[in-house]
Amino acid sequence: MYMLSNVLRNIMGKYSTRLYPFETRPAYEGFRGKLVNNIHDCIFCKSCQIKCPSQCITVDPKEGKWDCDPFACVYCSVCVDACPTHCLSMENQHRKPAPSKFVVSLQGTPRKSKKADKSAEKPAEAAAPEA
Amino acid sequence: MQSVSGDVHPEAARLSFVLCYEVRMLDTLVFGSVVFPLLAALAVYFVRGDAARNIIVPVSVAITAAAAVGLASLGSFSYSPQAILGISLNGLITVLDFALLGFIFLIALRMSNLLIMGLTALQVLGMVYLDFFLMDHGTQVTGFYADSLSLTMVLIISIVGGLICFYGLGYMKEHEEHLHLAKSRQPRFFFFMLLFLGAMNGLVLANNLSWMYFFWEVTTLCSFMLIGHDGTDEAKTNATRALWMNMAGGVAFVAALMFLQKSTGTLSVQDILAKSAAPGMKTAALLLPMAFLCFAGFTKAAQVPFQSWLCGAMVAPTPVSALLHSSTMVKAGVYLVIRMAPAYQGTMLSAAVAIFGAFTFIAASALAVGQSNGKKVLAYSTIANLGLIIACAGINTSAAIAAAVMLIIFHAISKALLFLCVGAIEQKIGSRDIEAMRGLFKVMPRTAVITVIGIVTMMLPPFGMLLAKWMALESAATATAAMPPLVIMLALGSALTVLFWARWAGVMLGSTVPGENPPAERQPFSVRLPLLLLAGGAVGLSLLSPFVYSMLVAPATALYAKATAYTVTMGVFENNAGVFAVYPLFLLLGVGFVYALRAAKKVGPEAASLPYMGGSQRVENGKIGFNGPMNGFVETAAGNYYMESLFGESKLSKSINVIAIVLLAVMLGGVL
Amino acid sequence: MPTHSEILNATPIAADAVVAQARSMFDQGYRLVTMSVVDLGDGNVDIFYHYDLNNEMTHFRLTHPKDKPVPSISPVYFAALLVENESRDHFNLQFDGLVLDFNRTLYLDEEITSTISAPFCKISTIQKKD
Amino acid sequence: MGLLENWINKGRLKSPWVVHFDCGSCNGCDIEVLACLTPVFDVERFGIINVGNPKHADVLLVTGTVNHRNKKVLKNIYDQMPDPKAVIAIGACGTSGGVFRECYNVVGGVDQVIPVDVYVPGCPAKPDAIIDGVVTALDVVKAKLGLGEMPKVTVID
Amino acid sequence: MSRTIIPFGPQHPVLPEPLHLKLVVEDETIVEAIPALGYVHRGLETLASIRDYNQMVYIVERVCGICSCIHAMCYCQGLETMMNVEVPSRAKYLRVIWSELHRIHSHLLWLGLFADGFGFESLFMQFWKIRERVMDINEATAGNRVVISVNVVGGVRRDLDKTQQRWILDELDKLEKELRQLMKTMLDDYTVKKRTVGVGVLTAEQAIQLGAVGPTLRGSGVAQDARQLGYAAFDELDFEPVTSPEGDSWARSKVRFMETLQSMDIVRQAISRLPDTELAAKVPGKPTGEVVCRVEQPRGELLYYLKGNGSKNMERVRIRTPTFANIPPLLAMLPGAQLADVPIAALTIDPCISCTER
Amino acid sequence: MLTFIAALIGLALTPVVGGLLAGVDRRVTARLQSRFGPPILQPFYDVLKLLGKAPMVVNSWQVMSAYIYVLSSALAVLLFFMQGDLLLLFFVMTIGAVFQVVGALSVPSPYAQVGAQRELLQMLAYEPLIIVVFVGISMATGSFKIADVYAMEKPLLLSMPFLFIALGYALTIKLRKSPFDISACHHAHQELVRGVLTEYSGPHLALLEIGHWFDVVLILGLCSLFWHTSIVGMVALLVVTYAAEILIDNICARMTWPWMLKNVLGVGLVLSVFNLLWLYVS
Ligand code: NFV
Ligand code: SF4
Ligand code: SF4
Ligand code: SF4
Repeated sequence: MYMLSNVLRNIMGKYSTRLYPFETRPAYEGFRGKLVNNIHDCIFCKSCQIKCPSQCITVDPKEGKWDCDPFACVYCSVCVDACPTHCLSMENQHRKPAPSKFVVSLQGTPRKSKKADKSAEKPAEAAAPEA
Repeated sequence: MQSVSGDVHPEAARLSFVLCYEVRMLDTLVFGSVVFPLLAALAVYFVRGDAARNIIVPVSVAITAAAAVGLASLGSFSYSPQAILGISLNGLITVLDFALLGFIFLIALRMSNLLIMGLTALQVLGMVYLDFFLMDHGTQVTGFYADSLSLTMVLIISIVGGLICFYGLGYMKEHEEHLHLAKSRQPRFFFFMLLFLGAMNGLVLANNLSWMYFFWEVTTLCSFMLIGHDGTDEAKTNATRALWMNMAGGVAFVAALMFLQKSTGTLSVQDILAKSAAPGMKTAALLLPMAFLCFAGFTKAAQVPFQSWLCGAMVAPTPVSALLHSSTMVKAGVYLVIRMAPAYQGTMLSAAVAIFGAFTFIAASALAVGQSNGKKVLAYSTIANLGLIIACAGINTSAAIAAAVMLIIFHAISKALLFLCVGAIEQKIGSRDIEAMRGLFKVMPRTAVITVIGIVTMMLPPFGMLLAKWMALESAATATAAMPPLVIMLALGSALTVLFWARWAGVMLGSTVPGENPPAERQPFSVRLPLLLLAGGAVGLSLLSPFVYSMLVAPATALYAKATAYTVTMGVFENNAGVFAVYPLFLLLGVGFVYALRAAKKVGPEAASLPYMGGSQRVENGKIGFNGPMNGFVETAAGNYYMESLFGESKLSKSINVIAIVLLAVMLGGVL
Repeated sequence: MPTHSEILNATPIAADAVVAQARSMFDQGYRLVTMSVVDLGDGNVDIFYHYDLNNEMTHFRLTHPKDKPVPSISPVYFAALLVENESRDHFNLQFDGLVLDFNRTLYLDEEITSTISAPFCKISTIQKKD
Repeated sequence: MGLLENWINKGRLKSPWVVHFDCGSCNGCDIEVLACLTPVFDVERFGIINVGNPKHADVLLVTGTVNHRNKKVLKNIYDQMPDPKAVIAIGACGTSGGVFRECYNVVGGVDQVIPVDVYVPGCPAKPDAIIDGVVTALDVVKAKLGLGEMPKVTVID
Repeated sequence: MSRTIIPFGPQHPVLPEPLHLKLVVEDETIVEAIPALGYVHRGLETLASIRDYNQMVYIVERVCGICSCIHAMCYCQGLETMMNVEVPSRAKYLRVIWSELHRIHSHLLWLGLFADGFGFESLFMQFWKIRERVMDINEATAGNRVVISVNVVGGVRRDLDKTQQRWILDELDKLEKELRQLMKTMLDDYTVKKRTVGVGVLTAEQAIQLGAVGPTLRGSGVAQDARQLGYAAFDELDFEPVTSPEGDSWARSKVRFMETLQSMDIVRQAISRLPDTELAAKVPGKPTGEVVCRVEQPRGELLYYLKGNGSKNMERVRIRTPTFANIPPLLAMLPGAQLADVPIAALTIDPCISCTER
Repeated sequence: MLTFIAALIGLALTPVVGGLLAGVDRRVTARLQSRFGPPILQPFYDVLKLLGKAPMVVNSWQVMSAYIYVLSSALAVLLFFMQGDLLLLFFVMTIGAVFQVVGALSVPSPYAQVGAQRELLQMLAYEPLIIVVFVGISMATGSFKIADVYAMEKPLLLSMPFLFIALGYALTIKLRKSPFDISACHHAHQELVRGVLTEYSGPHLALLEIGHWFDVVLILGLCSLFWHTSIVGMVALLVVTYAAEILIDNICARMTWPWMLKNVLGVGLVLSVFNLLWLYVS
């Protein structure tokens, strides 16, 4: 019977539901959401690949490719901390669900190439649904 | 050789105008009902051989049944055969009485059972006192008297009982094959079965209480013989128990005879009832013998605390149980109580009988809940229903009596059906345990469905049993005395009955893949026919319940009260207290049922799925189960709740017996 | 002084003393914290028995060949049942007198036990097949 | 008939009953799924209830990695759901095996055993993400019923 | 007597987790309960051989999402002992704060599940409603709601600034108020007591013999709590183990309820004493040697056995989780219980299968 | 004839009312729990969706039982609207209850089986109460006919308050609300999954749901008999009763069947006897 006062208080007051996705609450500053790589600044040093506990990043310095499997990533931000150039960062929004899996594959300019900032300015996107 | 006396009842008076040949007809029919079965019994006993028996039994039960139908179509009568072959019947019966008691005494002597010897001796003494000191042999007592009540009984006994005997042919053959007997004991078996029918017919037709007493004792003897038929130790003990309990009832009967003779000067039922109707007559002098008669009825109807004999009777071959439960023996008990009901109408005795019956109803229902043995469930349910009948007799209004008679009719059919079903099942699967009947549909589809039909007719509307129960409850609600406890007991009791019936019906229907039918089953004709007939009867007669009511039941209640209990228009029962629409219900439920069946048929095997087992369901060797510890296959099992700690026989019986004894004492004491 | 974290200092114990030791710990009111098994790589395993009384831990070390049955302490400490079965799964050890032997099915299914003899024995064995 | 069908379709989109199976999850995603049912997120707004029984469910929420023992259970549960049905794999583990995908006893993501309609990334996936996942699943169902288009995959936005 | 054999799980609405029991009941009394495990077994301890010791922090966090932070903490403390690292004291206090927040959310979660176990849905909802405050704190301060990944070997990765501290205190005050409103319902309500009192009784002696830990042990009146060992900053904080002598389900729920309040108090103490130092110390070299390390999880004492071999991969990481220790007591509680009490008895050890099987 | 047509209309409206009641119930429950809650029409969406699902059954008896359950519940409601006999109505209702059990028992699923056993025990608990309440009504009005209740001048509640409470017990059990959601409950969070309903799915589950709506309306209809004299009073009584049910559901734990038997039969019957005696004497 002790619950009575509680439920009555609930029905008198406003519900505590956040009406997501119709209303969204401003995100917390430090939330570890979607991992993004500003591929311009990436030097393909492989630190992220080496430190990643989930081993979901593959860096190919020769090709200038940085691949990350967002469905294996555990959003721990170790890579972010490890990145010497701070090109990796995390948005404070979670990654949205998708009807199929893919690998985020970014094409940057390989480090050795002198014309680094000329060719691949824009990140190429490739949706490669897994077999 | 016969006379028709018209001094008892206007109904009967009409009969005095009947033509002579009709009288002869009557003569023949009574003979056919009472004496013929005895002759047939002798015939089966002496003409040995399966072939002969297979002819004699069907023919004689058919004749008995025909006689019963004939009697019923004649309507009420009263009739007094004076002598057979020049021997006065009264005298003959007196002699036979002593012979019978002597025989029982001998049996007791052989078993050196002091209790039975004592009880028998008491009866002998009582009869001696009655016959040689009390009885004024000059007064004429009409021997037989029949009204709708007795005729209904005769019909049930002869038809249902006859079917059971017929079923016995096939059953006993297999039964004896199981037992590997060197010498068939079937002649003895059928001797007593047929004798039983005759005695029962005699009992319900008798107007002279001392005749009734004779038949009463014959049924006691028959039941003793039949219960002990298999000769095992258990059978013997149980037979003995049945004997002493019924003998105790016999003592009460004799006591009642003495008191009645003393206080009213007659042993004619009709006279006594007529006398009791006069104002101021319901004094202790009349009520005491009535109480004794009720007591006798209770023992025979296996009311608490005498329930154990009937349960013990389960050791006998199934036809015996069926016979005892549905159409004979126990029905004799309630018949007597109902028969005498007008004599104690409106007295405290009546209220006490009602309470006692209601208590038996709830107690036996509770005991049935604790049973997994199918036959025992049936037994307790019988006791419970008899309790309900007795409660109705105690309520003693015309509606209540109507309820009681309806109960007798429909219970007899459904219960006989259920017993025969259990018998057939037991012979096939080797167990009478409800748990063993799980999924019986896969093995014996037809019998399973018939059993379920039997159960459903026992507990659900629009079938006759429920109509009767409805009448009972409504009349209980309008009862004048002791209403609240009565109603609560009936309410609880009927909830308990639903409990044990529903779970039984449920387990039988076990799983089959949707759309797939199990293989047809084979059964001897003598087993299948009674099953089909009784199942058809249980349903069909329910459908005809308005006719049953107006043709059999209403006239029977007319004897008890002036007011008619119910008016029946277009299959709708109605009185001040309520309405029960039999036909509309039958129609709607019937249509719905057919539709439901069709819908069920439509769902095909493609919709089949295994039961939910937390995701680990697995099938191995056709068994359904789940993947258990160590990756082992675990077959699931389920058991009904018998709640031994609440409803167990050993737990409950003691307190039930104590309460029952107290109630009985109050009942007997209250009269004085 | 009990500590939360200690460099392991375990008393060596012989195989035949394990059960007796367990019994005496049981009688002294010790709680069996757990057992730990380490594959030493030389055909032996280290089995540690960790006991606790009022937050103070006592450890025993049994160095035992992998293929020989280890005496089970589950008859003494029922709680050892799970650990021993787990070690059976992981190291393919045998236990003598285990009260309820899951026979290497506590955690693992056919698929594993048939392809990897003992998942915790060698680092290389855990490399997945596909 | 057309009207009834419309209604039924409406019902399908407005009453996705879910059954949740923890398929070797670390509980992180599990409790987030549970949290979705509780006042702050309250997915009953969308008609979602956790029926806990595959036979009643329309949507199977799977959290965690599939291992050799529970893959059979997963399959069993999926098989016991009457059509039409949808599967949502939740968390890194459910979608791909997550950090555990190299363990000896791990089979991988849910899609190794049953077809998956929606993948919800995260470790654990936030309740918000799970709600998004259900909404996406409804879009998928809608598309399958021919009432709408398949939701698009955005790799980078 | 007729027996019913019931598979309890692996997928089952009462427990979100795949605990699987084969129950044999008569009427509704349990006569036999045999567990089946392995539905969550991943074998993550072996990952130590292919992940380095730093990466293992994030992997042991994922032993279990409910007690993840404390797993990481225990693992880190073990390594710190092995490698002889002195952790800065601010880090120690922060570890206390986050681990106690974890305890609060774990206990609230359990209280809710427990309420659901005896069919008290609205109570379940309330506990989970107020639990969201802790989740918000986690999300705001550590960057994730559940698996917060704040521990590293040598210290912590995140700091709490002054505004955050004040906000946490505020939230905790609100939380405490709301929690206290539910106290009477949880501990005194007639229907609740009917379902919990006398269910799953475990005497103190049995509890020790069967190796029970945590609230399961303390609910039987044994005052043992690994926080008494003084890891992190617990040696500088005031608290007493919460116990209750009855040993039944009610006692265990009381212990957890009180512990939730106690944890809030500890967080407050820790915040008020938060020293100003570095967040993490440098960790030199590679781990070598054998260490045994214990901490108090929400469900009880957790033990790590670590063996390093001088390489970046650990030779052996062995985790003995509290539920693993509490399962034998559960098995002892079940026989004789009623079927309806199975969820209650099972829940009172606060089973965490993913911890158990790793 | 007129009553018959009116009754048919009533019968057709019953599922609508039942579904709306369920919707309101869910919404109010949500608010009591501080949740936003589902749309009021949610139960209809649920049932429509279920109707559109592929059938999945273990055997055919289940299907038959589901149909008979709905049929008898509807029939009972029809009898109510036709102002028929209370006891008869009760018996007809029993058909449904029994077939629900039979359907569950015919499946080799331990959850359904145990659920069926518990359902039977629940029937054991509420059936006597309902019968006794009806007897009480018949004592007050002189008959079991509903029509005669309407002929009364004073509301029944005044003379049978305790029997109304007893009926409240029955209502709680029938509604499957805490503390009596023992054999099955709305959400499967119990040891029996969903008890008797476990093995039903899709369209057949929808049927059972509709049948349940009939049952709920019927029992509320019975409650309404206690204040038949004015519409306002009747509505007020029903609102209060239903609100009380929802509240009780939200402030109680689920109890066990032994407790239920003891309490419902103990307390309920004592209350009823008391009230019956009161009626009997006056
Ligand atoms: N058992 C366990 Fe844990 C805790 N507390 C830990 O080691 O929850 Ni998942
Ligand atoms: S966030 Fe963690 S798991 Fe994801 S890519 Fe970075 S390091 Fe790897
Ligand atoms: S650590 Fe940063 S710079 Fe280095 S490869 Fe990764 S993303 Fe590029
Ligand atoms: S995705 Fe992360 S949180 Fe979810 S189950 Fe896997 S490890 Fe746990």
